[in-house]
Amino acid sequence: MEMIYLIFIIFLGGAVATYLLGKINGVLRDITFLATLIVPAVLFYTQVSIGQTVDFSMSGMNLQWGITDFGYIFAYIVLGLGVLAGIYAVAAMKGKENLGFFYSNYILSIMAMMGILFSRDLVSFFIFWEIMTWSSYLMVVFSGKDVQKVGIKYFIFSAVGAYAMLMAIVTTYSLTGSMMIDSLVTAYPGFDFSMQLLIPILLLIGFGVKSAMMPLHVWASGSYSHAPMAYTAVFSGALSKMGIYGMIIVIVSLVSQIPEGHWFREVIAWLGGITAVGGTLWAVAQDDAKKLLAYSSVAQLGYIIVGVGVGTPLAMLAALFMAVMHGLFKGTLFMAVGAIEKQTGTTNFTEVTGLIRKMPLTFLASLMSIIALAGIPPLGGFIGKWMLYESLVGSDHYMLVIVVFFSSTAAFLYCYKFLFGFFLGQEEPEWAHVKEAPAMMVVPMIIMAIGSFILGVFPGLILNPIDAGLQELGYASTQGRYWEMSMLFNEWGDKVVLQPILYTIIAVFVFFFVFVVAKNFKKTRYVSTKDISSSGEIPKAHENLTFSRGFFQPFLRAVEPLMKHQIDPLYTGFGRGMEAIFDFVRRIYTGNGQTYALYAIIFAVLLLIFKNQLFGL
Amino acid sequence: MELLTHILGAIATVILAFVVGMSYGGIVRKITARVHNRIGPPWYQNFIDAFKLYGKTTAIHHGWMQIMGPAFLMVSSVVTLMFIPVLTNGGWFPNLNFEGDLIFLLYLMVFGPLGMALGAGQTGNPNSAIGVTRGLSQMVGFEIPWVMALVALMIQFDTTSITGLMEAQAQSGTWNMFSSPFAFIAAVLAMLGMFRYSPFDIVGAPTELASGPVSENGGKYLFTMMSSGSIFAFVKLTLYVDIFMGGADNLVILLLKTFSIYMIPVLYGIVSPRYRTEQAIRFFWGWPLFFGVLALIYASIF
Amino acid sequence: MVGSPVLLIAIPLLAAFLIPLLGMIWKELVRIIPGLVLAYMMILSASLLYYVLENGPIIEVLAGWRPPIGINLVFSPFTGFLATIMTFLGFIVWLYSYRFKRNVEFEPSKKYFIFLMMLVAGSVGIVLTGDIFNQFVFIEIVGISAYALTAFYTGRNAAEASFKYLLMGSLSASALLIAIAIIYSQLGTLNMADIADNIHLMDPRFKVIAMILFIVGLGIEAEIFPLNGWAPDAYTEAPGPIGAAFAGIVVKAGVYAMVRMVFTLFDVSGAVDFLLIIGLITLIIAETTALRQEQLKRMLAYSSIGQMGLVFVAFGIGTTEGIFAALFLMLNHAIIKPLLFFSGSYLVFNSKDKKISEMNGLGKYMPMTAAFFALGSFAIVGLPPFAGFWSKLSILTAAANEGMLLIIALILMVSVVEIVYYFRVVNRIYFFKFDKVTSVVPHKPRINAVIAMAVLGILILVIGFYPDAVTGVLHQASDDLQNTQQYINNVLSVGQTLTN
Amino acid sequence: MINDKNSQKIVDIIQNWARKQSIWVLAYGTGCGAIEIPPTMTSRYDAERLGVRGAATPRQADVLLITGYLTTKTLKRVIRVYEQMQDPKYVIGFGSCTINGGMYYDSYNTIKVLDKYLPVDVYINGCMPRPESVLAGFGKLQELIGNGEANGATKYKENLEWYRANQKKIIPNWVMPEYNW
Amino acid sequence: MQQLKANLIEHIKTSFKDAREKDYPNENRLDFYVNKQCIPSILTYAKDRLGYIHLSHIAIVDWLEDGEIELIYIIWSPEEKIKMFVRTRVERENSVMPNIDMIWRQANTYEREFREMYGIQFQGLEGEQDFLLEDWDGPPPMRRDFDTEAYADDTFFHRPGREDAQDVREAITKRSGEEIPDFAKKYSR
Repeated sequence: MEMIYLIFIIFLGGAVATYLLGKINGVLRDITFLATLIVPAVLFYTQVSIGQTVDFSMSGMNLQWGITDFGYIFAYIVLGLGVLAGIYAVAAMKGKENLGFFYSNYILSIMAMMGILFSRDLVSFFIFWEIMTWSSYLMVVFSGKDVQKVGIKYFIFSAVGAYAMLMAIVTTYSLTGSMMIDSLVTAYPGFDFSMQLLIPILLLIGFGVKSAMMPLHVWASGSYSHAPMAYTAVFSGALSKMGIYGMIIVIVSLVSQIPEGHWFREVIAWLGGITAVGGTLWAVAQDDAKKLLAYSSVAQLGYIIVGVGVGTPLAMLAALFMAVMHGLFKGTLFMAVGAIEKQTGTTNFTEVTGLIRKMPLTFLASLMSIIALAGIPPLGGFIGKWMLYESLVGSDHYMLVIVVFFSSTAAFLYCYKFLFGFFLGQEEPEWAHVKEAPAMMVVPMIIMAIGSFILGVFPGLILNPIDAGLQELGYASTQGRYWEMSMLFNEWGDKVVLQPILYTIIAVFVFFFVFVVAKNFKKTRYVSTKDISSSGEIPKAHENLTFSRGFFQPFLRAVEPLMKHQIDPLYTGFGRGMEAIFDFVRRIYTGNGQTYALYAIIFAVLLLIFKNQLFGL
Repeated sequence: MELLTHILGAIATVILAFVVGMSYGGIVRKITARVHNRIGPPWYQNFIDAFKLYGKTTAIHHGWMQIMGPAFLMVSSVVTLMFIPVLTNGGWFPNLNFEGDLIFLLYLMVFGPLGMALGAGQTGNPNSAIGVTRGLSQMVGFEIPWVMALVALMIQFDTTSITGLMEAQAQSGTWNMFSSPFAFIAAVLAMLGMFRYSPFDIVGAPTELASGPVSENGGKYLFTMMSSGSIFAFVKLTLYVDIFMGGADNLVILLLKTFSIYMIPVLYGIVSPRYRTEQAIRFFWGWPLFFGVLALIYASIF
Repeated sequence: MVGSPVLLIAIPLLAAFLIPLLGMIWKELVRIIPGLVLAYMMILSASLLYYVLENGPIIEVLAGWRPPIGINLVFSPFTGFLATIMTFLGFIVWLYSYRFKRNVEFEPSKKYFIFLMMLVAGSVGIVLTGDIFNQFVFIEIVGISAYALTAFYTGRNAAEASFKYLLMGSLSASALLIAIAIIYSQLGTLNMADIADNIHLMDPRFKVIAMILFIVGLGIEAEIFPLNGWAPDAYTEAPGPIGAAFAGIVVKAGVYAMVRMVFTLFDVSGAVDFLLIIGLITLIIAETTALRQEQLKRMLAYSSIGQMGLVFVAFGIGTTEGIFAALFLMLNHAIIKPLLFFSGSYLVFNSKDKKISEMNGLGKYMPMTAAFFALGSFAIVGLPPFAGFWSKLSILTAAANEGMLLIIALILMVSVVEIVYYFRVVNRIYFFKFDKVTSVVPHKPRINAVIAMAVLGILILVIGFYPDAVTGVLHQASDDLQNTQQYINNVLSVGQTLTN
Repeated sequence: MINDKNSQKIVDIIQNWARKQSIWVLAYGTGCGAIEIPPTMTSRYDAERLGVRGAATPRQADVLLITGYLTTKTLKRVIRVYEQMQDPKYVIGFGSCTINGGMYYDSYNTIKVLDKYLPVDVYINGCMPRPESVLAGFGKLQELIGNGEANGATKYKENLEWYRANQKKIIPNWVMPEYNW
Repeated sequence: MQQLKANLIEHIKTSFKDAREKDYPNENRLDFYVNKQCIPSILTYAKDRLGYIHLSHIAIVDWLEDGEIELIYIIWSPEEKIKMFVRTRVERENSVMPNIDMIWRQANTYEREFREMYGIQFQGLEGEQDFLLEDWDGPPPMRRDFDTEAYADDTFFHRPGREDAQDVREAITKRSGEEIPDFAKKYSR
């Protein structure tokens, strides 16, 4: 049996088995769940080789599955994050209702993502895309909060995107007579100009929704924050990358083949830039960690879209690197929020404070991920940002540099807010009972945090596969070529010449650590956070001195003009308007038999009158 | 042997930066006093203060992050210093100067303040957090014109390396402050915020916020912050000199150039009251931004 | 060949007369025998279909009269396919409603199954017959049983709905009768193949009038836009399984008659395009109306109308692919919509108003039923990997091959609307908190109903995962419909062989 | 290095010199004395030339300047602030009120003798003392620091129980973190 | 103005029988005694009906000799420009007053101060914690029979050296030839 089939059968069977076992025994269910995630991952990495394909036919269409170099990059994200978040989920979701449903849905969406990466034809691509959509939708509404608002919004946007994609797919089919992605790519330059324009736009609407591109992003904040955090880690970390995956294929394989593609890419890049700025500003304004991370995800995806839109080899390298990094650090952050939610019951910055000494490992993981997110060296986020800036400057996108830089600087605000809001600040007696999350939740976070550190120091580990993937898309090998632009990347990759920097950092750190702290360590004593110099006042136990409300009020006041215009009310208004129209249409059915009879007669008369036009006689 | 020279050179650079930064601080205090019609402390007062702070025999901490905060700041300052070409030919201080990349530097410079902000947050003092939020907000304000100026230079000379910019100036023979004046103006206006003198000193307003982020730090912490702040000031000044004033061939010229450019924020600050945060941000997004855009246009036309 | 197609019509009609008599022996026979008959019909038509797919169409001549004159039954892949769906569904409906609520307590309970049987028999008759007058008769049979079933609950609303249906039905009947009269006066024949063969001889003015009358008459049965006012009321007020039977059987018969008329009977060029237009209008108006419904069954009814509109759109594309897609959609609809009606009527079983807003949190207390409803919803909006996706995909590819991008866009937009209203319900069932005050009291479905729903659910999954299971039949059926000349030849040649 | 005691002595001398030259003052401005601080610090008298400079929080301060009367209520805060300061630290009592109660000698809520509650290194006499006397007080303090005689903090540490007893007499409801340097 | 005042007094007297007018020469001032139980009702009446919407002050006088404490609610009407003094007296020991901080929120501050400084209890007064005095366990310090000097000598340390201090006032009297009033002698040294 083909290994590719086996992987999907395991996924599918595991999903069903997990659901059914969920009705019987919790432990068995958990074990099956983890096994269903881990076994295909192992099979995938050991048994499936790149370029291996299987062909079959379904409903008269020839389908083909097989992984490419390019898909392999995303498979790292999907399976890595899927397994780690799965381990996390087992501990995080313990004691919730309906877990069999949750787990089988989780497996289904991992399967769908893998399916997307495996699909070499548009039909199975679309099928897996839709499975991914509805399984993630079921996760969004899993908690039962704001279902009709948030859930439906997500699904409408996903459906519009998917249907746009479907339209492109059937149009392609009618034009080429084949459903293969390759044949679309080959035939694309020969299309009419209108089709050359229409097909990428339709596809990009589909991918843009999933990757939360600016005018299509309004679902993101609600959905990311309403899904269980164990899933949101995958949702934001991996699932949104499917949009990027498709977008890169469209941009690189289709649009770039025609001379007008240049403008197309510009638009995409600018949309990405606007997404980044808007996402960041809204993230700064949030008081809820889930919402903050959700908007932050939108912003981060914005950077990636900028890279994709610019489309030079370095930019593409940056985008893919950032996609991997985003999976790592945003997954960790969502997991951390989930851990905090599990331990304290809330995710609001105005309520939880001072967890650093209670949940040190969660803090450590969050800290490393935040540093990566903010793009501060030496963690991985910087490498991506750096390559993005270099590529933007190198390809003459000067204003875009400023836009991206603004967003990236403003990102420090919410990064700090996240760390401060949960971990720093006053340690309140209200949260004195809080303990570190269970090991099964902490370990995946720590692993991923260390992962983002390792990728920051040894970016070659992931840059090499990315390079291979890009070559498969038709880029020339970038190995070493761009890395020489700065000493940072001089001979980076396998060998590390960052040693001087690292040594310096470590040496200075140790020096000052000893100098400042250890020398008089005995005389440095710990005092509680209630013992602060607040004008000689002694804060009583119930007095919360933490500063958490209106955290960035002055900044938000300054950027108010930028945030005044939202697109969400526009959509809502459109929806309301449509409902009003539908309500008007509904009145055609009066419920009166006489009216219906009248309709019939009028219909007959109309047919008689317009018989020439209708029937051509 | 080469390694030893490197290490010695690095240590020498740090000491130089420390001494110069501290002395500049003292001189600024003196100048401020003279403007106030006072006598003012001696120019070495900062050294005394630092030494006294270091000599404090007790210290407290509210958690490990508070201890790490100043250390982060110090690391960031020293590492950033390592990447700055102090002298044009690098003769005396051959650190990592010749590989420096502006974008890398920009992010490296944020590392310390963010670590410091975490340390300040750990103390649990609300004033610290308020100060940090103000500082970060203000940073978003001035980074925009500053980056615009840098990008304009990058466009003009088609390089993102500091040494590249210095070489370009050496070849053309004119300093960038003349060859791309708008970028210089934008950068200088951004510098006002970067040095956090009045009117942009809302971050640590002593009477309003009880010195803001550092309000829980005394003794050694404050010493570390003070010294790394001095090193950082030197780093920023040298960076300005390098990219706008063609760098310096020897120490005397370096001191002259850095001091002259240092006087801009100092003198502007002495006679200014204090902006609120959003006023500061709006200030930076007014004329500095305008000059930044001009610089970009200028750079992309020529 | 296991039996004659005639038995498909004769046995249920015979049984219908016998059942009341047998009911005197043992009351339960009234309910069991129709089931047996329906099961027999299902098996017979399935095996006939299998035979026909191998060996070509069966043309059964009644009473020995030659085709142009006498009545004949045509069991071709197309008609056989429809007949199989109908008989299968008839059986499933019987299985489901075998112990459905109230049918014991109410006096007409024995009539329920008889009427159901008649409904199926009549519909199969409409599909199989090769004679337009005979078709008219079957339409009347279906109509009468349908009126009776609509009014089965004997309430004010049920009576009103039934009366509306009756009103429209009589309009339909008169229109059809006039049309048949015109054709007979012009061509002197009632045999479809003969009419189709000679239609070019007809005076164009009469032809158009006849066709318009046909469209009006059959359109009422096929629920096309302005003529479908009866449908929502009838679906809502009839018992749940009967709603399923309407959606799965009666309407299919109407669609068949309409399509047969357009594709085979008349040679009017614009008629196919007319199907497209009218289908599109029906689709859009019905789906948008469905969005604003508050009652579950009414919503399902409008959705059903919309699906029929989509079927007409698919037919209206006019190519073999389009017909294939339309048939595929008819098949899927015949499976999915009954599932929705079945599970939906259990979900709102104890409710008086049958409001959607009363369904909060039922998923926890009625896991099976709710799961079937969700499965049906997922399938009908065309989410892969369920059955509905493949039909939607085939419609879209068929349209795309004809370059009808605007129509694709419209269909997809309407699909979004469809998603909204189905998912609103699914959300309520699963993700809202059960509320003792506002929610419906849960009601456990009986085992026969669960089996009926499970059969349909499994079919949805099977077609979803392996569409090739049915595409072969569909291809043959669509070829069969498309190829008018062959139909004429087949039928008329039987007549000639008999003569000789 | 050779002789540990000697080297410690040298270090002490240098450190004392530095401490003397850099005095960061936390002015606890409860009473009327607070108004004398601005002229002391600004152009007319310019205390900064002596290295005297304001500190914003007790953590950074060397000298606690108690400018005027202390009520039972404010005494609690002053003790709190004093204990938050880091060694070496000094207290200057400023004005008559801190010495013997001054004009509030018979108030029901004002303590009269500060040095029973906190170790005062230098008292500045006057009601109010003018900036000149304030500077003189700082001069005296510098002298004491330079000679290594300003050891109020050590005294406080050694006689903590006595101080605590006095403090607790005034403040019966004693909720404060332990002082355990 | 006189007319207006007369009207007001008429109003109040008809509504509150025990209101007793206290004559006062100032023309834009109205002054009368009432029973302490009437205080909330009369103030509400004045605020809602007569337009005395502003509570200027609540004054307190310790009539040690009478064994009573007098509270004076001073309210003001911005339209009529008349100040109304509503006086009441309570006994010194175990005195309980009706609370009016639901009529004017700011009365809460006065009442809490009176509670601490004069030992008057207010029914249902919010704010249980200490207001001005922290950890006070002596008698209410503002009462006239509280000997503050003796208390201070008991409680606080006393630095010797003030015993021979001269009373400044004696020197002043000598110089100007004035007499120190008898009541002030108690406080002289």
